Amino acid sequence: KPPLVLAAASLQESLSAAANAWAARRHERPVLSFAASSALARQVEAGVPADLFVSADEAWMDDVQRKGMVRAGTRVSFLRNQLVLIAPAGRGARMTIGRGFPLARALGNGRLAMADPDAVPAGRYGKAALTALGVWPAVAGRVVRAESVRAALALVARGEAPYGIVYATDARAERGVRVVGTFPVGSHPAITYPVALLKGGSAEAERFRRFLISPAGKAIFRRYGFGTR
Amino acid sequence: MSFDIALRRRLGARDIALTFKADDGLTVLFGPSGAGKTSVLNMVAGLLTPDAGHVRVGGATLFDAAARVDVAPERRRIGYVFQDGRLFPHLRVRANLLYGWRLAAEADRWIGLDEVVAFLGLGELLDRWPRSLSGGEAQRVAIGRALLSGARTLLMDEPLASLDASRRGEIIAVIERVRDDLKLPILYVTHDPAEAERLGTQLVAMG
Amino acid sequence: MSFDIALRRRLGARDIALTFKADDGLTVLFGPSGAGKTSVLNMVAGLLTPDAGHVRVGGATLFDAAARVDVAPERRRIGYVFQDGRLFPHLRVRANLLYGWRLAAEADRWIGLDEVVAFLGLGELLDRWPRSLSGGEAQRVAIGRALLSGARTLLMDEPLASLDASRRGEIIAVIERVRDDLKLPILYVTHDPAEAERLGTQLVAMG
Amino acid sequence: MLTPEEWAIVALSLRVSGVAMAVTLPVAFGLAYLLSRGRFPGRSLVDAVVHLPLVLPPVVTGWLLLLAFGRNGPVGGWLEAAFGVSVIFRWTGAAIAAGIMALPLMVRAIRLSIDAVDRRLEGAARTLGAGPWRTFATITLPLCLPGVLAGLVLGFARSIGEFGATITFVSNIPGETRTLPIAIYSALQIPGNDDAVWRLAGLSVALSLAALVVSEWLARRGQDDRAGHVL
Amino acid sequence: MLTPEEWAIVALSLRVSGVAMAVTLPVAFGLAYLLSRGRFPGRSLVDAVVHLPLVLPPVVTGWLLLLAFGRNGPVGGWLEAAFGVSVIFRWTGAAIAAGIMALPLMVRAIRLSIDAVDRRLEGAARTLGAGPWRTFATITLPLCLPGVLAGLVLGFARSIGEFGATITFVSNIPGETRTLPIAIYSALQIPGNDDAVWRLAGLSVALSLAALVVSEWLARRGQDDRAGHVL
Ligand SMILES: Nc1ncnc2c1ncn2[C@@H]1O[C@H](COP(=O)(O)OP(=O)(O)OP(=O)(O)O)[C@@H](O)[C@H]1O
Ligand SMILES: Nc1ncnc2c1ncn2[C@@H]1O[C@H](COP(=O)(O)OP(=O)(O)OP(=O)(O)O)[C@@H](O)[C@H]1O
Ligand SMILES: [Mg+2]
Ligand SMILES: [Mg+2]
Repeated sequence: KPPLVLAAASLQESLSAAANAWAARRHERPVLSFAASSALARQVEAGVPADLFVSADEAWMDDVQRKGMVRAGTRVSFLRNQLVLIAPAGRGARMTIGRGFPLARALGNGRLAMADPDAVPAGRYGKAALTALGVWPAVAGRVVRAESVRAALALVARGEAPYGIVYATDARAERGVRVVGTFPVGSHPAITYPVALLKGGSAEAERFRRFLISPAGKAIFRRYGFGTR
Repeated sequence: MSFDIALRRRLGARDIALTFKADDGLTVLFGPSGAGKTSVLNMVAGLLTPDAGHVRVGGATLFDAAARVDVAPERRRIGYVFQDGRLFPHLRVRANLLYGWRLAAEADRWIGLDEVVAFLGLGELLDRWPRSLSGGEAQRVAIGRALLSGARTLLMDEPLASLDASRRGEIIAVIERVRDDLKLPILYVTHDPAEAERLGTQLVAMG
Repeated sequence: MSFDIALRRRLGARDIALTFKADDGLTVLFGPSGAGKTSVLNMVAGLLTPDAGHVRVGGATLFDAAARVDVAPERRRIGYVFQDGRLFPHLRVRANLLYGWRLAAEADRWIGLDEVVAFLGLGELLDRWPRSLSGGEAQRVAIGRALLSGARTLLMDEPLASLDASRRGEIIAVIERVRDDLKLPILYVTHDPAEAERLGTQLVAMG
Repeated sequence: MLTPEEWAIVALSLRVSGVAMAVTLPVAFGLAYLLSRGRFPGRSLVDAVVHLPLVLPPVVTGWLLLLAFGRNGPVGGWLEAAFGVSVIFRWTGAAIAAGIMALPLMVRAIRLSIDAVDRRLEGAARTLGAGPWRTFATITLPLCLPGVLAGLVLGFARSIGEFGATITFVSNIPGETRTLPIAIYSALQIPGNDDAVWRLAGLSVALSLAALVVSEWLARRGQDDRAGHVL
Repeated sequence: MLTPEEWAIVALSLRVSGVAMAVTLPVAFGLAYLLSRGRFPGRSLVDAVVHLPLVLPPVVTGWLLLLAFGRNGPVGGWLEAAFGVSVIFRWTGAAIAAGIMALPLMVRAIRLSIDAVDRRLEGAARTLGAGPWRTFATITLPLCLPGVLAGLVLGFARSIGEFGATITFVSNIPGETRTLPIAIYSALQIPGNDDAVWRLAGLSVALSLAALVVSEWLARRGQDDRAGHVL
């Protein structure tokens, strides 16, 4: 029985490519199940028979670990991402993002699309960055809280919002938007993706985990715009 | 001339056809079960469209296939006592009785609720729902509802079928008054020879 | 003794009560509209539960409030011709007729489909849906359905109300045969004195 | 007992669902009537389109709404140009999403009741002098009231629970589009926040329970005394 | 026209919805019958519980299912111990989610029809010798068939579109729980992948359109010739 990997939906393309590469090395291709990190974490906590968990969010991995579902010593934060400001393709001027940068003025009476700043990780990082840069109070009332980064991306791509905050990996793949600025690394907590072997995970799953965090595995993710560490 | 009727209509495998003219008064339509009596009444009322022919009542053309005349049922001013009652189940007896009365012009009303209630013996039924009525009670309410609608013509499909003799007598007396004093044309279906004898100005046989 | 009945039942504001015993033959129940005739038939059939009293038919106790006997309707073996037909709308005429026949034991069937179809004149109606039947046609099917159920007792609520004279004659002849040859107890509601006269072994008045 | 913020969410949910029902009910009735009584080419197509929001994942429906009502969408562009209004990111948009998602349920229930109306009673009303409209209002409509009520209950419950299409279409804006289910979803995203989820879910349940009880009471009042038959 | 992978998804969706309907229909009928005919304390409670999946955001329903059917959950633990089966992450779990979400729609539609059955016809059947069960099977059931059919159509459409509860309960496992809506969700996660989304959405629509046409045809066959009344 091939290992079952639960992974955040935003890793769909990159992790699938990694699984294909693994299969090309004469291993059985792991079964990948993509959904929101929160849904997957709750499944793990309910005791489902899964082997690996790749979360887009350290907080949910913490929760899973606290509930004793993670095999000790197997948790590694192996991917990083960046937060970018986007505008619909062909619109919006480049902006240097720094303390007190003029986002509110650029928005005018338009909206700022981002994932839910209270709930979804990308939104939380975005809010942290805007707060650190001192512009959050000015734009908070104009924020559109999308269900996910992808939804925020779609709102900008459709021109419903003149600006949005998403991960660099998302912005890269959508032709309808362009990146107008990148948030300084220090403005928000590090955006990292942890992987861990779950309690009862198979030896083959552990081998796959090791592959993911190996240089060869990380190289695949870099092709999709992720940073690695 | 109260009725000048020539009708043809196909129903499933059967062909219903009838032609007759009748002078003023009450015309009894009789014939065996399934002859098409109810169908004829429905066509006169405008509820069933004939395939061909015409319907003239009291000089007015209500339907004429050739001339493409087809007066809507609500403008034919016909009071119809259905063979199966057809009371409105969501209205109490009083509202059923007054349904047509409220829609009639003041001048067209030739009978009032009190009178109808009295000779049909409906006094205790006014606040009841139709579904709780006995067979004969429902029939009486249906008669009252048609009379109260201020109609200029009456169609009655075996209106006395399940009523006892004394009640029958009272209702027959009212029908006679409508026939003789108000001179409304009436088309009447019955299987009872005595009833036909007593009420009918003329007889039309079907089937 | 064919019927030994003592019943009381409250319906809304009315109190229906009747006590009678009847010898073999056909008992005519008559009374004005709303007297409670249909209610009595329903209580005998087991469709309406009396508040007090008993129902004994042909020596068997079908209901006894004091002794807490209440035989289920389907085990009373009673054929009931309802005042309002009550044909099953989702079954064709043939299936309506055979509904009870199929459920009856071979030995209990005292009449066959062909005979019923013949004297009720249902030949052309067998493949029709009930809703397309005329008033009299539906009534005839209802009579046929009750006869075919292999009942040991018959309840008939104005079964001939809207039938023409010749059809009535044929049906009356069959009822007489059931009464005299098969000796089934029959409880019969009618408003027609001639019918009561001809068929009734005894009369019970209500109301 | 409830925090002011929770009250605001409940009030918003009620407003969104209430408006959605008020607007959708006549539309649903019209469609149900058309599908029950109408005989026209393209009837099956109308039927199918009505069912679409049921069949498609809500997110797709929300996305289609975004395409249609968005600034550059056909409906949205026209609304903007003609009336200067925009429903996107507004509670009105949430009401549109809720109404659209509830529509198929309402149409089916109402249609079932219209199908069951005995049309001979309408004929009887006509002979008593009622024109087609009056016949409709006094006979047809009251006779299919059980279906209308059932449709309303289903629709209201569905709209109180509507999530996927709403968040995709009008996002999650506190005080504007953050209805109960969206607040629940937000709460679900945060680890260790289950208490808030349960509170909010309890609120949803209480809300529709109340609606249910009212509707049952209305239905019972209308039916039981009319039935009357003791067999 | 369709890729083998798409075929597999369609086949899985049909299997999940088909099994869900087969199992849920009798349950829905039983509940509808109980709610329509039964007079027992707690009736309103049953009614409310049946409506819950409609009112709660699907994600919450999915989570509750996860808690109940999970290895440590009351139902899941029992299933495991008694039969050694687990529905979690299995297509059977997806069918359970689909059935639960469709249940309230089905119960309402069926109940509406049972309410409308003329009980005097059941009395007539009894006098003709049919016991309660036979009366039910030959009179009551056929007379409320329009409602059963309507419930089935609603339920099937709903289950074909079911997403939120399914992904929360049984995740997104290719060939096992990745039904059409979940495949659409997955496609939506990949930016610039709209073609795949539309293809899959089109498939959903085609599927339920087919179901709709079949049901209309069945309904028409049963009704039109019986009506007969020309007024
Ligand atoms: N849809 C149909 N298909 C076939 N035959 C039909 C249809 N509708 C009506 N009929 C037939 O048309 C005939 C006329 O029916 P109608 O109700 O007018 O008869 P009637 O003279 O009023 O009979 P009754 O005295 O029994 O009420 C009946 O034989 C009936 O069976
Ligand atoms: N739910 C109810 N509330 C009040 N009165 C009722 C109710 N049900 C029946 N009744 C009354 O009980 C009486 C008996 O009805 P039943 O049908 O037995 O009369 P019947 O003798 O058969 O009359 P008919 O000859 O008119 O058929 C009627 O007056 C009827 O109005
Ligand atoms: Mg007739
Ligand atoms: Mg009676």
